[in-house]
Amino acid sequence: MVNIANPILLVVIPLFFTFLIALSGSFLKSGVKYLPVIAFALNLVVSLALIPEVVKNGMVIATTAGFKPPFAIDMAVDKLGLFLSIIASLLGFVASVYNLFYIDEEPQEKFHALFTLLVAGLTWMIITGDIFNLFVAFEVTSIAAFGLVGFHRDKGAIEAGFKYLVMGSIGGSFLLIGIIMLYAATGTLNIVDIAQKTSHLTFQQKLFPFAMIFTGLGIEGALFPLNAWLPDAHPAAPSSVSSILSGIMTTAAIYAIIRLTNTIFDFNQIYFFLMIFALLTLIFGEVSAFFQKDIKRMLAYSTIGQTGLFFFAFSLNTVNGLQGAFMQMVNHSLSKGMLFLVVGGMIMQVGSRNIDDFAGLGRKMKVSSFFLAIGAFSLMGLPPFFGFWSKLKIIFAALQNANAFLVASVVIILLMSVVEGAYFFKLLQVMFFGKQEKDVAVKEASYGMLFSVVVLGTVLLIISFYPSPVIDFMHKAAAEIINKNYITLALKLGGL
Amino acid sequence: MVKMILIAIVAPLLAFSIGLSFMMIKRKVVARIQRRYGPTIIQPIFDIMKLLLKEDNISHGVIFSLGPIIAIAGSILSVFFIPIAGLNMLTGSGDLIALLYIMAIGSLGMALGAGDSANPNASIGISRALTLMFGYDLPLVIIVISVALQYHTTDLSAIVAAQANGHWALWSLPLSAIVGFVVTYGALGEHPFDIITAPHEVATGPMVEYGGKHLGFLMINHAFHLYVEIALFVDLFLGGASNIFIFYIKMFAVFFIMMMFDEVLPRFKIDDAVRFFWKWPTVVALISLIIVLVK
Amino acid sequence: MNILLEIMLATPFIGGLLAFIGGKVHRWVRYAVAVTFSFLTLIEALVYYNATIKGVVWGSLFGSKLVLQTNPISWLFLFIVTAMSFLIVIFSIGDMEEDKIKLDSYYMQLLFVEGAMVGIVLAGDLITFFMFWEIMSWTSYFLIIYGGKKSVAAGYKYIIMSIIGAYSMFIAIAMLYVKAHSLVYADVAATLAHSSATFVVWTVVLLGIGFFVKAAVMPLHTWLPDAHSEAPSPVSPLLSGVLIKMGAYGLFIVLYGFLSVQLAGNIMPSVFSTPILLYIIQWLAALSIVLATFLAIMQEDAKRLLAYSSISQIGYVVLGIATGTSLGVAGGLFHALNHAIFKGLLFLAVGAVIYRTGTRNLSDLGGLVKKMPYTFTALLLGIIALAGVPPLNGFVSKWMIYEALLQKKEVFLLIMAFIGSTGAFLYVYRLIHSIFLGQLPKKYENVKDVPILMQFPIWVLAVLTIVFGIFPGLAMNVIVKGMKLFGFKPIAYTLFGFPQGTAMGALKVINISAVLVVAFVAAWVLFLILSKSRKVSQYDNYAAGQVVTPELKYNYSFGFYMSFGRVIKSILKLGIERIYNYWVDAAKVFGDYYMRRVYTGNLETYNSYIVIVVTIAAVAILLGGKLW
Amino acid sequence: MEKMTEEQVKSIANMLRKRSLWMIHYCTGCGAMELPPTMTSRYDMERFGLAPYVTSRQADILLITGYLNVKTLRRVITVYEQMLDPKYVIGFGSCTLNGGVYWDSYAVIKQLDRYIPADLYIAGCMPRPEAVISAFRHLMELIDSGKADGYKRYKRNLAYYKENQRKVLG
Repeated sequence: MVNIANPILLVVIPLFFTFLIALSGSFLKSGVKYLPVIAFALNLVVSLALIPEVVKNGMVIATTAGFKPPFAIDMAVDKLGLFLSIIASLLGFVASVYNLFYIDEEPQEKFHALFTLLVAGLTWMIITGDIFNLFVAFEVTSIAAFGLVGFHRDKGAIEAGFKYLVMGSIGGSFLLIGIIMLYAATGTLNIVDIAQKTSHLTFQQKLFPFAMIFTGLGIEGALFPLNAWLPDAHPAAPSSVSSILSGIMTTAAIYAIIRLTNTIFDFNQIYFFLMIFALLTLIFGEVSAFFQKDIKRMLAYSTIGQTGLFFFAFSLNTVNGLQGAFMQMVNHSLSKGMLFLVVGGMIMQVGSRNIDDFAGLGRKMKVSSFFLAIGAFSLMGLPPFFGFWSKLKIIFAALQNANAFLVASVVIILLMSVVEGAYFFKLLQVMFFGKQEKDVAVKEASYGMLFSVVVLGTVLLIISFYPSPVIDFMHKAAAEIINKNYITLALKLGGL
Repeated sequence: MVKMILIAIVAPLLAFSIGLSFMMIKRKVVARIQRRYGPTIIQPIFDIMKLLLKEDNISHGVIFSLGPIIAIAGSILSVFFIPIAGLNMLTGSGDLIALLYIMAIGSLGMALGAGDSANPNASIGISRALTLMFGYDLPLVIIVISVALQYHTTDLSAIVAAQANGHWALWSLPLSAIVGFVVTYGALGEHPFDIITAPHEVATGPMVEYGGKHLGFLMINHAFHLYVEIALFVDLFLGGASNIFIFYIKMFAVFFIMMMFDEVLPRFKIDDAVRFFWKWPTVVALISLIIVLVK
Repeated sequence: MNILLEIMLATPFIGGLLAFIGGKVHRWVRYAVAVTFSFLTLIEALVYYNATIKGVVWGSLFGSKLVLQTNPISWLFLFIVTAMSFLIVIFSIGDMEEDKIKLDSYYMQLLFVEGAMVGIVLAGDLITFFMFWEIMSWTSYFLIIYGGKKSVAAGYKYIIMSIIGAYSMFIAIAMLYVKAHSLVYADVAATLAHSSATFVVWTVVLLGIGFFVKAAVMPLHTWLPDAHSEAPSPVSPLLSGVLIKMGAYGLFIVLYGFLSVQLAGNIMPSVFSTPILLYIIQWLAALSIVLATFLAIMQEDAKRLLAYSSISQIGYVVLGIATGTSLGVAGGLFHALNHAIFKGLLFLAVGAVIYRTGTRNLSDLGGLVKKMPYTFTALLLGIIALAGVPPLNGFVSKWMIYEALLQKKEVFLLIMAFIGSTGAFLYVYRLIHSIFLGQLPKKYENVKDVPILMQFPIWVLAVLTIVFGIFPGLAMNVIVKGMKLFGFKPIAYTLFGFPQGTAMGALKVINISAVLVVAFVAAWVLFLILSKSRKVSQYDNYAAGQVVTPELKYNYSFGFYMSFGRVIKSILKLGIERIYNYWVDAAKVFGDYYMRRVYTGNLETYNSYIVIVVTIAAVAILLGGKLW
Repeated sequence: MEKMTEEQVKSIANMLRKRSLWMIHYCTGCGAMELPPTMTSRYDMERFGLAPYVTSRQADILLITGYLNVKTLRRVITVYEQMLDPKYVIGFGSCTLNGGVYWDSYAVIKQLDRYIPADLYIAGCMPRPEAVISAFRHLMELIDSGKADGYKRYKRNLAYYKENQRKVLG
């Protein structure tokens, strides 16, 4: 009896399917599109099966490649990693279902292969236990994403893909440099092992790799000003891909930064630096989003803003702050993932990405618009949706040990929330109460696409109305990371 | 009980007679000021009776007819809240502040009726009347507050009692009294604040469609109105009176001085009237109020 | 008994969902559900008459308990919310027509707003309060923008300002949470009692901004005239009558539930024996009263006029509540009830007129008294109450506020309050005159009075204006009992008014009304015995001999107070909204300009950003992390 | 008995009416010049309870000074019909009697009596204020004796008057 509660499966299954799709594409033809669905359904099952283990032990560690840690390739799923991998699998699953009805362009098998690879890479990034694997996952993700962004092969998509390619490659290089430096200094790649050995490193020895890794991951994680590729890439990509990029990729990259910062580069001075980045990201993301006419661009900028928000919460470096950050990550992944899927369906119907052309859709695409509204509300942080609880937590945490700077930051965050409200409400009122000028025959998106949206929306609604399990879970996860239980746990479970 | 009913009947009649007597005197005095012989002294009675006995009356609707009735009802109501000659009828049920609003009932009823006459002259008249009311209300309110603060009560009968034995508010609050005197002009719509009913411009304004018994009612109401405004002034600043004759004399004195100015003044444009009230009377009233506050 | 609180809170939400689903079956199912559930809520609310329940815990969040409570003051607002919502639901059935607008979610939103407001008044801690506050904001936003194209812009302004206000509250709530780790009212009060003056002032100011935005106290009122006038007819009374009262309720809770006059007096200087903070609030309220009155006088749009009047009247509520004396606070709370009644009545009556004529432009209307006599009578009662003329309810509460101010010798505020009331004569007369009096335009000759479904709520409210006018003691029973809980000395009152000693004078409304009725009857009898009057048409009218025809448009309605407008020209020029717009525009231009400079779309630029970040990091390293 | 009281009421009413006569005057050109001295301190007609009033609803007397033409006749008739009973008409000057100096004009109404019932004429061109006051005194006597019944005649012969009016006014 194989124990399916093995984190390695989370990576292995989609990778296997990637190759399967690529190889079988030529003879399975259109049947190939069902393979990602199977892959992510399996992934979802695996990640759900991990829940009891993680709850029991606090962490699940799996090693492979026949070595013992610290030299093995090991996967460590802690509480947050578990949560994110569930969301990644869920998003992957619903997005691949969505793809069944959404992608009709050729070459299909390449799209599906890259798509599966993308999610595989992201899951890998989330659950990896050593930094070299992190780099590998980063590169896998990037390569898949470059291809997917340019998938439409029109001018905008190619340009966006190219920009992303250049910046992503630079980011990858920086990440690699950082990892090499760390390795040079400590002689190990296992995160926990490094954490144990960094105590005797000098400040510079720690800070330099940190700067490199931060820059590398920051490009993927949409931190200002490293995120300039994002507003081009997200709109250009097919909506299901945008959903993954926006919903999981930034989250995963930020999660990687959080983990590395907390376990390896744990010096207090860094947090102020990070907070500045977070606030800039927030301001530039939200304000830019306000001026967008293109709905996907608007959502992309909004992603930047949200990233800034949860990065800010993380940079508070308190249990509450981290809890808020995690909650906001969950909220963002679900809502933004759902929004991109909804919008994709709408764009298919309307044939335009201009917000003004969405006028009157609220009456014609009722289900889609309803879930769009819910997603938008949750992102704005309006009760009773989950975003409200996370925003509440973040602000409470920010004012915990308030100094003037933090109070000012809170004011900025709330002002930016107002801006966020401004553009989301603008979108909503156009959709629900605008008048359609053009005579387009618009009908509701197909059931398959709606299925994806409804699944995500339902999950969001469930955690909105019963937030306490998630909140408690996040609290434990945050406490684990801040209090370094992560390391002791990993040591206990033989992660080393 | 019998006494109460008696008072309830007598008080309005008394008020009406006093008001009517002022109307009578006014016609004669005005004529003499204008170097005319003037009508017979009881001319207003003829006018009112004639109007009431018109054979034909027109009405533009229920509200049109109700206007004068509400006006009179409001005026009668106000009469009961003004202590005369040691008689405090309903002053325990409503104080000075309430009285200010009770006095508005009649005007608003009249305004409604005039509005229903579907005549733009009436509407313009009402517009002016309300604007003027807004104008004189500012100084009026200020002096009412100063009197209330001076005597630490808003109970009109208490205010009157406090002024007994010649301690009139006129002596302690001379500035307020002057403003009150000016405000009374506005409240009565006398010159120079008679643009509301200016016959040459708006054809008697609110009364334009009123004739016959309706107009008769309005004239009766005017008698009440004269009484109420002047009696209020006497109660506030001249210490009321212990018996009806002294009260009448005081009222007459006030009215007579008013008439002397009244007939020789021209007419204010309505916005100028408001500007006037919001300028000098207000400033003077405020000075008086500040004096009370500081004291 | 206590579980009913939660049930009462859930009822409107469930009702909303059911109405939405029921509407898919048939519209009458939707109506039945909406009416039933709003009525149920009302009944459930009535159960708690004068009850005091503390702390029904319904959950917990971040270590703070979520609590529901009720006390007589909450009940007063609960009554306003549930009763008005019930009536508005009934009115909506008559007024909102299926074919004009899609009503799929209208009743859902309506009941959600009700539920949110029930949540606000029942909240026993600030998280619950804030949560329902936000729910109220966005649900009411959706109601406002049901009114068509213009209302969308109005709703946008509303929701943005609401969010700003709410986030201001949010900071204060977060500050309190951080300090006490519990946001239950009692704990908050205890925290504030042991806090520094700066902290208290900041808390109250930040919470106050949130409440003032909702209550539309100047200078935070700019959303109200647009939102209230552009919203659909049944929604305007909900906004004006009920929703802005939530701001007043919040203010009361903060000032007297958390703070108290004694405490406030201890930590800050006093003016006219009022703590300076309260005194400033009073001034803001007084300015609202006067300026909004001026603006209301100059309006040409019936609902806009009423909207400005709402700003003015809520000014009385806030002014009364901020006096800090028993009489003044009771007056303010009573005025909140009264305002809900008469303003609801007025908006509904105007809604009825709009329903029949399709316009709310005052100069297009006229003479409708002959066609819609019942609506006229109701509206007449409403304006008498609004103008504060005895014997209707608006008078009593205003009287209490005046007396309270007089007692405290706050004369300038008192003068402003008086002026607002006299100014109210002007605009209410303008309202009733331009709609119901004057010449009836020919196009409205076939107008009928509105159906019974719309008459019913209007007349319920009309009767209430009389009931609370003549029997102010009915409301005082609740208010005085509730205020005792908040540490106020009870004021003496009778069923009919206030005896000597409560205020500087006495009041007995029953006597005023009795004498008025007798005098009226006497005059009427005299009127009747004289020769009968003959009814003439509106075209048989004095025009200096000119023959009046419909084409002549023999009516005075446009620019009714134009000459008065000349007097207050300089005041009308003050545009707070212009200042806001200027800053918003400036921010937009600035933001757009700089965002384009940052996200240029140029790859070289983007790559240089990476270099910059690395450079910053390198500098940081060279400085040994001593950059900060 | 019943009838007696009614009679008495009527006579009392007439007595009151004659003491208070309010006048609305229709003026064209020259005739109105004679009214200011009549009203003001030189002759002071208020002595007799006479007063100028503004609107047709308030007035008892319609004083037509000077000539009428087709255009103004319509106004005069409107005013007359708007006045409340009892109402009286006085024709002032020759123009109302026979057209006066404009007797041969195509547009002038020569005889007032054909269109509205006049209770009294003041002959002359111009009649002096003394004549005007004398006319009012005479009207008072007529009222007192119940002979000033123009408004009744108008009602009785409405068809006749309307016919004449229609002929001129169309």
